[in-house]
Amino acid sequence: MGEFEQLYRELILDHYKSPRNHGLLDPADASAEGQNPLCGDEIAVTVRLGADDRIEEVGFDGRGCAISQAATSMLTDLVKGKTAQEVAEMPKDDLLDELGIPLTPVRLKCAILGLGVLKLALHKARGTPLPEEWGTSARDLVLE
Amino acid sequence: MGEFEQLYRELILDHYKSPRNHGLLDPADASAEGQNPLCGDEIAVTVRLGADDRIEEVGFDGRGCAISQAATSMLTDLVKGKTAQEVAEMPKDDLLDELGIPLTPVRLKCAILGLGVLKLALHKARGTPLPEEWGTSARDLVLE
Amino acid sequence: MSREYDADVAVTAKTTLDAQRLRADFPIFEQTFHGKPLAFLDSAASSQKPRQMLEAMTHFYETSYANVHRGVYQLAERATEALELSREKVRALLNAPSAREVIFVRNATEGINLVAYAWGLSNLGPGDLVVVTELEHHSNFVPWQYIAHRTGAGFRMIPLDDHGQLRLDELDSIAREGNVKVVATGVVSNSLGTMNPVDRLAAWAHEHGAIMVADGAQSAPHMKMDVQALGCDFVAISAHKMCGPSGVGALWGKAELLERMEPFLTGGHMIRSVGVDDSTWGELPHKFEAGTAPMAEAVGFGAAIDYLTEIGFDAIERYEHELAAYALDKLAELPWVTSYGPPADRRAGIVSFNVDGVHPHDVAQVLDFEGIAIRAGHHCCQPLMRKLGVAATNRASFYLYTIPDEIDRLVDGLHKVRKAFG
Amino acid sequence: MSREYDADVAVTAKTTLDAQRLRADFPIFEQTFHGKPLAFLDSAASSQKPRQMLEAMTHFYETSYANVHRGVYQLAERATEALELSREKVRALLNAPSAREVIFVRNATEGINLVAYAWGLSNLGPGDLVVVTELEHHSNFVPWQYIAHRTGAGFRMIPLDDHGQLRLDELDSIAREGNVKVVATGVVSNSLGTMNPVDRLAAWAHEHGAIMVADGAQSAPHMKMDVQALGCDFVAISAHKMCGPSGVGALWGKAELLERMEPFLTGGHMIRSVGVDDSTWGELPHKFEAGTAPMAEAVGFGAAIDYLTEIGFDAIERYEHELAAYALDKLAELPWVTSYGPPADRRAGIVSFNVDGVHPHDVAQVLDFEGIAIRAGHHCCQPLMRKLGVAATNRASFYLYTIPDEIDRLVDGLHKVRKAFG
Ligand SMILES: Cc1ncc(COP(=O)(O)O)c(C=O)c1O
Ligand SMILES: Cc1ncc(COP(=O)(O)O)c(C=O)c1O
Repeated sequence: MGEFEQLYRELILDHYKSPRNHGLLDPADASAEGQNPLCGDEIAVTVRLGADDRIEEVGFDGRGCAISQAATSMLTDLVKGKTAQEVAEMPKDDLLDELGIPLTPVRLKCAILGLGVLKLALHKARGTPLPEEWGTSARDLVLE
Repeated sequence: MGEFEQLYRELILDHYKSPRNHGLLDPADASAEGQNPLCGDEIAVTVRLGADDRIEEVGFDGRGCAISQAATSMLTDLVKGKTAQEVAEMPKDDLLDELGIPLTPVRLKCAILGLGVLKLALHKARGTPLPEEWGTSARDLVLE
Repeated sequence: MSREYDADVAVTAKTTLDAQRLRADFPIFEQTFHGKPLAFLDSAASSQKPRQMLEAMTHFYETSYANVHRGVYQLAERATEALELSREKVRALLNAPSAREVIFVRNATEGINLVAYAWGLSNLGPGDLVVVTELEHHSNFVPWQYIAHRTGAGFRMIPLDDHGQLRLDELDSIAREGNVKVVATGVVSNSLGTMNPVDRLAAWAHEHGAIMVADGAQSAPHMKMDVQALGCDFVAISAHKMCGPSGVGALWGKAELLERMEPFLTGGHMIRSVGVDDSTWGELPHKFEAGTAPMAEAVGFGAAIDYLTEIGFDAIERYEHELAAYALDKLAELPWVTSYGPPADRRAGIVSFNVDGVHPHDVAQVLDFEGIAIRAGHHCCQPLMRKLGVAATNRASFYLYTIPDEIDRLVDGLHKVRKAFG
Repeated sequence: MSREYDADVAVTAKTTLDAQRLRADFPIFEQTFHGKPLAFLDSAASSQKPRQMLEAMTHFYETSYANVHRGVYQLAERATEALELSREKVRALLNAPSAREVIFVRNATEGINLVAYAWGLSNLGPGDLVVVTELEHHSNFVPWQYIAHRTGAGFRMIPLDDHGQLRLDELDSIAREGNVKVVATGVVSNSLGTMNPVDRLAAWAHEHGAIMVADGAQSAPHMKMDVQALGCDFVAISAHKMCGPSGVGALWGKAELLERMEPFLTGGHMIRSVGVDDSTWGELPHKFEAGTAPMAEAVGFGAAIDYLTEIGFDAIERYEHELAAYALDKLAELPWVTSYGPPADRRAGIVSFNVDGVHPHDVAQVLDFEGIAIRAGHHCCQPLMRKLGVAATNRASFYLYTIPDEIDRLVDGLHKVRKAFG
């Protein structure tokens, strides 16, 4: 298998070309946007929460590279039914395992942008914690 | 002849140990001070001018390395009887020829400090020009 | 933006500059990437380094290293001479009147910040205007915006027309909005390759009593620069884009201005005397060079200038024009590629483009698998990206070691991109 | 000043560190000067470079060079990894909590200016006090004086006692004169080798709500540093004094402070987004690293840290103590030599002295003819020179490649000086 096929495996390209849960929810219980200024990836995420702050519906919109859009699409499938607290605590590796592709540090930022935006949305709406490595200045989301 | 003897030849050491025209004149027609901040050389020069702004008497004081003090001592002998304008136009090589020793760029600054201070004194008293390479900011003298 | 270019310009590399031979000077090309030879098409971000330059730095460290300016001993004298010789080489490179006017900085960005702080903090205030261009690199945009905000001055942008050229017809209306005090422009745009009419902007700036600051980061590597002919007051450049090391650049400024300015960084070396109540500043250029200089880097910069000068800036510029024309020609054959910027005869060796429906990041990634290095992103030109209506572009940029075969490989790679994402 | 020292300390180099063996790593010692082997006793100004460090930089340029952070292609990834690995090495060197808090600068001077401008311009005003010490290097003195003047804050100096130690009994009276907002001190004095009680000053600073800025330029090369144990808020160091290249240094600062601060240099790379009306800043450490980083220099810095770490900072410190004690011992035998500073057990490997009736410049010149490199001057410490009542001193400073024989040659050379000028 070539390097291309490793990175852009079929499932990734499928999520990129036909993103799941695409489109923003209105109204929504939680929402946020973020960008990766290095490459211009942009993601907005909206969420509807049910009992126990459990994610009932999630919708996203964005533009950017295949990795960032496919990863966010896969993420939306992954988090449905989880509580806000569970998502806040979700390690990025859970998403990366799902992606199942080798990522260099630069591409890693693309892959986890959507997850960061989702955590930010829940933080703003429900006060769930933000990842520690963001530091104290994570008012808005930037993954650099 | 060793490198030491070349640089600190007998005449230099003699001028250093028994400087000519040592001591400041009071009153004086022109005076200035300068320093070479890199090594802490300091020189003050005073001048009495006669007809045609000709240098009648010159006295200096200072502390610093042998080269700076000896060169200034030799300079005072050299300029007596010259007009202010002649001194202003005097190339530094006239003094360096008199010194007759090999000088690296750093030591060159020591050697020409006294000449610079003298030109400055005459400039302040008689408006004679300052060396062009000093630029427009030569309010006070610093050879760096 | 148009896809026009001058198709008549053929690639006749041999007659001007032998890129294939020069490549042998660059050790980076001795490796393969992903099993393929390296097609390095990102020289506008930073150029690769010739052996001659690397050896000059190592030689300096091995034979002549000591802290400069203060030492009486021979090593320190040698190091000082080497540093000052490089300063003279930068002076000659820029045709500056005096080496006293050449200040070593880390990079062009620091050079521009130096002017923005040291001149701007003391000379700007409410009612004044700082004017930059819409295609400015962030490094010649943000420092001015920041100092304008700090001092209460206004901040304006000269807009672009649809060909990526500055709309000089807007100047009058800008001037009516306040006292123009600073005009800042790049000589060559790093995104579009556009060559700006710096001399005309300088004339306009001086008409209004403003200082003219030129960002030469993208022109100095590629063409003969003459700060006197440009009519600027300050020019900033970076060594790393022109075969020199990282960690050093130069700011040239007119002595009259530099002398009247407050210092920027203060500390060791730049002083005349230090007292508890007050300190006074040293002479040019020392007044602006606080602390230990990037000494070996300056020596490397000097060696890079020697290297480029021997090849000849005219030959380099001509060769890059040819490469740009060739690349634009090839890209024009791909209907699913949009390229941006002026015609080839009015641009340096930089080509920005997008592949329909494919994000630049993915384009660059696929090309990387082919051993081709291009840049994808906003190229530190977010205002320009907004104007182009895109989040990012792909940029291929050329230098004296670029060979037409690499452009062919780029085009082949784009076909692969198209196939994968089409 | 006294000439006391601890005469019990014998030179037992072999047991700690094999300087003779380490010398072989330093190509500079392969030449002769004035026909004699080089006795380089000016390491406090800048150290010589081991082959290992030079090779790391060349290797980086030859195999992994590209502009960092933005490139998707492999070369850029490699370069970015190398830069960030060096950042981690600096973090470990200083025992800093996080690599995000490590900012690459040109040198310690720039690091201190960064804090003075970015923190000082926004946090200082009339009624506030900036406090430095009387033995401060100009680089940790002038920036504070300059920013104090710009902002209207007061500027005070903690005086020295006759042994070259800070008079901490003066602190209370200083604090009564205003709001202490900044306390800045060197960890080790470059003139006297004095080790300052930084932890106590830091406690005092924090009692008053001030920030504590430590200049580590002269301590980082010679001893294990621990910014958390020191209790500082900022520490600045330079690579070139510790076997690293010129052109790079590091500023460490507490994340909470760095995050609340305005940026310093602005431009490419340090932004989050740039708009016509406003721009926003990137995350740490990028917010403070505008423009292209000193990439190869950072890589060399990392290699230098590896080199020193392998030898061991404890061994280096102990060895330098021994050399200092040996030198002070030898100088004490010369009644026409006055040496300055604290006893050997309270100083780093730095010895400042004067020869009666001979200007330091002449001393250094005569020694140079013997192949011995020492420094003569004010060592960027004019306030201290005033305190000592001298215009300049001679300074011999030692490092891991210094051998006792070089100190013997220094003493022999001083006899020659005495004979020539006596
Ligand atoms: C104590 C001290 N602080 C600061 C500096 C300045 O270091 P740099 O010139 O590398 O900025 C030095 C070195 O000269 C020093 O010895
Ligand atoms: C036009 C232009 N200006 C300024 C810069 C900034 O250069 P540096 O990062 O070396 O300061 C660059 C390079 O990125 C550039 O292309």
